Amino acid sequence: MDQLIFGAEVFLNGLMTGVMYSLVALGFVLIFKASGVFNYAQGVLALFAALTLVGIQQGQVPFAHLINAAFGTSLHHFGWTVPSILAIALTVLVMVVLAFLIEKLVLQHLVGQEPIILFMATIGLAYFLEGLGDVMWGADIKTLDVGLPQGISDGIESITAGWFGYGFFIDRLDIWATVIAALLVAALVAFSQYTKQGRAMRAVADDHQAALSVGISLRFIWVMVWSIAGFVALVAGIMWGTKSGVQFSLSLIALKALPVLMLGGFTSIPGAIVGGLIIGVGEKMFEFIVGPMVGGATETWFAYVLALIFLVFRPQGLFGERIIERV
Amino acid sequence: MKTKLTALVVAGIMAGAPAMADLVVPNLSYRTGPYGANGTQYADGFNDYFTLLNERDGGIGGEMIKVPECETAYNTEKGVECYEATKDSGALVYNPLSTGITYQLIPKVSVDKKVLYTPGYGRTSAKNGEVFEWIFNAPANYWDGASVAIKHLLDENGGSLEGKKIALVYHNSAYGKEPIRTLQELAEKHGFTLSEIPVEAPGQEQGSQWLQIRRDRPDYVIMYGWGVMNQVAIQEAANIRFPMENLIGIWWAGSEIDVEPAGAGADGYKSVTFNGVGQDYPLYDDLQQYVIDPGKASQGGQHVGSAVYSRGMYAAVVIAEAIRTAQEMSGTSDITPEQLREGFENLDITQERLVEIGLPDFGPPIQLSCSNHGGSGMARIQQWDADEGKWNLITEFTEPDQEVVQPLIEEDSQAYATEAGITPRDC
Amino acid sequence: MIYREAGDFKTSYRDDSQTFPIRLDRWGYYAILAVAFGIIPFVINDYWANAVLVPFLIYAIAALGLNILTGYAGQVSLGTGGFMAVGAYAVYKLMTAFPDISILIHILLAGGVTAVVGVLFGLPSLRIKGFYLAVATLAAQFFLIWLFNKVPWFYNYSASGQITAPERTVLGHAVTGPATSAPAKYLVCLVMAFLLAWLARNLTRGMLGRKWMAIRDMDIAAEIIGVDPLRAKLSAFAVSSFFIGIAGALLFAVYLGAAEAGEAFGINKSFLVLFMIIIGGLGSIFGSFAGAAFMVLMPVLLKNLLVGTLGWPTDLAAHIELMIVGGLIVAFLIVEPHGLARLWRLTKEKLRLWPFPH
Amino acid sequence: MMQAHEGYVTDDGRQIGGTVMELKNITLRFGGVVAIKDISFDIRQGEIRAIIGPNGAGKSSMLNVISGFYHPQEGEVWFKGYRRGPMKPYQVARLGIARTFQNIALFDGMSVLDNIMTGRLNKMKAGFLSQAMWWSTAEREENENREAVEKIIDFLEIQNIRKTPVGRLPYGLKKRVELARALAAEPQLLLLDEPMAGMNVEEKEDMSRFILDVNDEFGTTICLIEHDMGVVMDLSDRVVVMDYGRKIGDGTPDQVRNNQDVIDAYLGVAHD
Repeated sequence: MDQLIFGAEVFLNGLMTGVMYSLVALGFVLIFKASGVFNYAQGVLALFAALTLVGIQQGQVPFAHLINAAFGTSLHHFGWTVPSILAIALTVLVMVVLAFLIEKLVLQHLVGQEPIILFMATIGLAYFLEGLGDVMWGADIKTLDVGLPQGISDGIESITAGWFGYGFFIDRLDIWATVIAALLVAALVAFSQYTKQGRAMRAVADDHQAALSVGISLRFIWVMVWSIAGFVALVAGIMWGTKSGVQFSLSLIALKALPVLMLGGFTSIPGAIVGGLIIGVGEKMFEFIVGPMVGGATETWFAYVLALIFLVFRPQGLFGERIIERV
Repeated sequence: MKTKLTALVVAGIMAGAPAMADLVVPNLSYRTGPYGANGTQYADGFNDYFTLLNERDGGIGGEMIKVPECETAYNTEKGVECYEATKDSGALVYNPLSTGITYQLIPKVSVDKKVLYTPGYGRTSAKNGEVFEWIFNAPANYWDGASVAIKHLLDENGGSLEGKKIALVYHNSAYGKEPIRTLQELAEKHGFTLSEIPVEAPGQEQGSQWLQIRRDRPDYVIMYGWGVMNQVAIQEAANIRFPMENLIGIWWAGSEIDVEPAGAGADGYKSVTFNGVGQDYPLYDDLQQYVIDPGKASQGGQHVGSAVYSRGMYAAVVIAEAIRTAQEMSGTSDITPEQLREGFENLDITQERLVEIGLPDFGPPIQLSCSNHGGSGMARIQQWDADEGKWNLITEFTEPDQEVVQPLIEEDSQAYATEAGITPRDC
Repeated sequence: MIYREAGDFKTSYRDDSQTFPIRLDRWGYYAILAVAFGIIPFVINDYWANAVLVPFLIYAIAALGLNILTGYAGQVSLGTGGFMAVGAYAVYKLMTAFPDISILIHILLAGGVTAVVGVLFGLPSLRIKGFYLAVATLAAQFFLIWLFNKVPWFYNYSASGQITAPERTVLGHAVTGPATSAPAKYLVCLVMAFLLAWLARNLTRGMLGRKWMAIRDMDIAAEIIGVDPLRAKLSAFAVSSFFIGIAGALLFAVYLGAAEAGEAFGINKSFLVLFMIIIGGLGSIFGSFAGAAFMVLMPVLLKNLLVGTLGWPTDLAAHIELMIVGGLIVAFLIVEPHGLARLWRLTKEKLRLWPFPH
Repeated sequence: MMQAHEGYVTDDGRQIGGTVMELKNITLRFGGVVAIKDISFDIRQGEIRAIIGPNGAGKSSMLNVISGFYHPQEGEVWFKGYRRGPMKPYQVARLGIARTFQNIALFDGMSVLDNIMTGRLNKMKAGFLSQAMWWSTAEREENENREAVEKIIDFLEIQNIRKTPVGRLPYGLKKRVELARALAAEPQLLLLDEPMAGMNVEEKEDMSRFILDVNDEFGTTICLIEHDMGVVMDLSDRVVVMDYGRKIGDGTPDQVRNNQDVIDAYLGVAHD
């Protein structure tokens, strides 16, 4: 009986973690759908966005270390702090500029290349951005606080304690993440359904050639999609950064999103969400039930193995259509 | 064209080695990668103490100390490259601050005859100088740390841990697995139950682990973490309202950056340490005067006085003392690694000596010998005060339970000797 | 017009299908071999062996292996690190269990063990394609590392989970363990790299290689003209893993001497080797070597330039190094997506016409 | 049991042998869509057999059934006197059936020579070790097969592009290379999927000549799909006409040409 109650708690926490995974996977899906690019740099984008946000918030001098090394100065901070909302807005602006530069300097020159080449280019991009983030804002661990609450939710604990005699642990940050992720998805759907740009984006996703022929600017769409992905990365960066501080390992959350993509498909937004939830619940439950028997720490590989087994039986993923091969 | 390019490449690769200098103490540091934030502070402390000696005293015994830095990114292959690039420049001693790199270097330094100094990390059984001739890990090692933590808990519980539940949350790597055997032995001796909870590196996500702790309700949690694992663990512990004073980290889980992200939630968190904290030591006045004010501090001196900075500085202090001892013993100021090894084996840092250095009670007394390369293993407990934003030392230096630790060291070093075909020296 | 094929007539199909059909190439190749076997072993020191040449040769073997799978057979893999770990742990178990058998045999056997594991993880490739397969191979990466970290049998129950290579000799010279001399390390790796490159060349120029490339270029058409996709893909996984396993065994036993699964064979290894074959050139044996040389040498060069020559702080240099590596990869893909091998071929084609442009 | 067919003599005097392949009551469905409905016909030794019909008639599906890529839900496929069970495509290839594709399916990353050499993969038996070491068997086999391939290269007049990567070739030449690859297999039955699609008149003439020469010189049995009526009628000995997945005519070009159903289908009477 106890195990059942504990299991339920693990299940709920798995769902919450799943939302966090979905958030990262969403950025991948957006870019893949619109430009066919499997953007490995999505994780680093989240790190870069979070670094920028903290840097702006705390009034850090960008490239201070480089400037100090070159000119012998000792710059650190401007001495002001920027309110969270404004800092977030400025970070979004930076991400848009970044998207523009990526399109201008990288993607534009790789039009028509094979997907694997584009994928490799984004790995190169990931390295570059990682270095850039460090040079701009320094490599020390930064505390990110935009006012999101953290810690156990007392309400849920006392309610569940009343029901089962054991209070469930739910992190308030996870609840917020779920709400924000839901809002984000709703906003994205609304954007792609009801705005001209959104419809153009969907048109490009469906058929590049056709979209071009009706006069949609592919370059504009790409900048827009990368900007949106940058924004999603910022949201993911805020959530994960609040949890663990902003530091190098934040970029590794990309690895958590990959099995989600396999499961949900590279092109499906509902797939990213459902896939994330399945992975989140699956790995927590596996760790809970099987983990103790095999010595734990199964979460690094379980998601991948789950996705692998799933794909062997259903190669098109959760939401993909059945593939009919032709010659 | 092709030959020119080849020549350029060859020249570029060779350019790494610094010119022959006085006393060379390479700093194999890491300021990038997953552990860069910790590595930076340590490297700064290490650099700054030698800078101070050079600026204030003109080096040690009249010989300037050169500290060429080489970035390893906590990566063993880069560590090997750094070692090879620096070893022919007259390097005396290495301190790579990475258990992985240490394991690479242990066999190499024995052949190349270089000293490897790994305070508080590396291979624990290297304490046995009969087997590990060139390795030193004073003042304390991982097993000492585990034992001191348990001693502290014994003190808190009136000398008995009978029936208590203790969980070990560890970095699932060579480093994190080190204390398991010791804690198992101690559990048997003191009658507590031990549960082992691994966290896969880097440890960004520990939801499952801390949910498990919340379910199992252990009385105490001991943590062997490094890098982001520490911040996340402390945050998660705060999230589940685990009593912070019952969470004890090893020294590598005891820096400001580990606790600061959790804010007030981290108040009361404890960690083992073998070096002093804060800047209330006379040495810091000299440091300010000779290093920081003239702008000679490593990285602009942003981390001066932090726990990990202090540990890096402390490592430099011990090395400097060993160099001094070696100079006195050999009667020459320009010592060789062999002479430095002798210096280490005859190292005797007393409390009086620490006062002279300007670091009273900063570390335990260290007295090494041919067979004892690890010192007394004494360590103390520090506790985080979130309001003040500083660590407070809450116990005196405590001896580990050598009855438990020493046989393990014997056993492990003998196993290594057999595997590597080493005949232990007679001491 | 020194470099040319005109006047270099082939009178048999045998001559026509040799590895270096152009005489000057053949001479260049023999010259390089002569230097590599005849001169370098006598002048090499520890720094050159450990920082440059030994890692270069070992990664070249790994790159050859991945190139067979990805470049020739078209199956993208991100599990290279995990398979290298299999090779490393296999050779460790073998050399500690059978100390009397030659280490060279153990290294080859380690390759064989890895080939079996590779086939096992290659099975899903029959159903899963493209990026999905690439991500699926990460399952191998993470699972294998976890396994080696978790099961004490693999590391002979040592306290820390580290594995350390004991000393083993070949013809009286130590090739593993701390007493190994730089020339011995270098020669073991060189002989392995040479033999395996020769093997790779033979396999890829014959019918097996054509089957792989057919699967890569158009798997359905390949099946209809008679290629059994199961056997073609699995043989590619097996051969590739054999190479990668040997690379892993050498990396651990000869180069590093001690290793820990997660640290030495993590996901970064997989990416590193993938970079090598992309930069060197997919489907090219020369490219595997060129890519390995590039990725091993460039960081060393940059570090020496920025820290050694310009005197920058190491962390700034390391961060800028990341930016330069990333930037170079992107620039490379933009300028020449087919890698150094294609660049080399284009240069040769120009040379062939020189000094008459048409 | 398969019916024994007597051979016949064509107008130009070639002796046609017995039945090589027989399809009996083939029905193929994709989900609810019926692509082929109850079709039977045979192909005889040494003849050029054509399948024609308007777009969407099910010709390509028919060819895919013959080459084993699609498995019909109903009906039997007999080849050289044996009923063919459900086989993988590569197993069918081993029986001696080779084909070309409507949308060229060459291996773009390989040279012309290598592409054609793949056609001989069932002729080469050298084991893995022999290939890895390039021992005598592997090398001898490679050279022998190279000789065979060179004959085909000469025959199709593509000597000068031997070492060119296929991706760089113009369309017409690619079609020719694909034919060469299929011929290299020395097939018992050669399937050509719209061999002249997208070609200009000159290229079509060349291709027709090659097809006739192949049939003539190697005695290869050929089954081809084509929607260019004129060419087909000149080339083939017998013609199957399909429309909407059904067979509406079968016979010599003259017989088919005068078949009322065929005329309707092609003139579109029945459809409008």
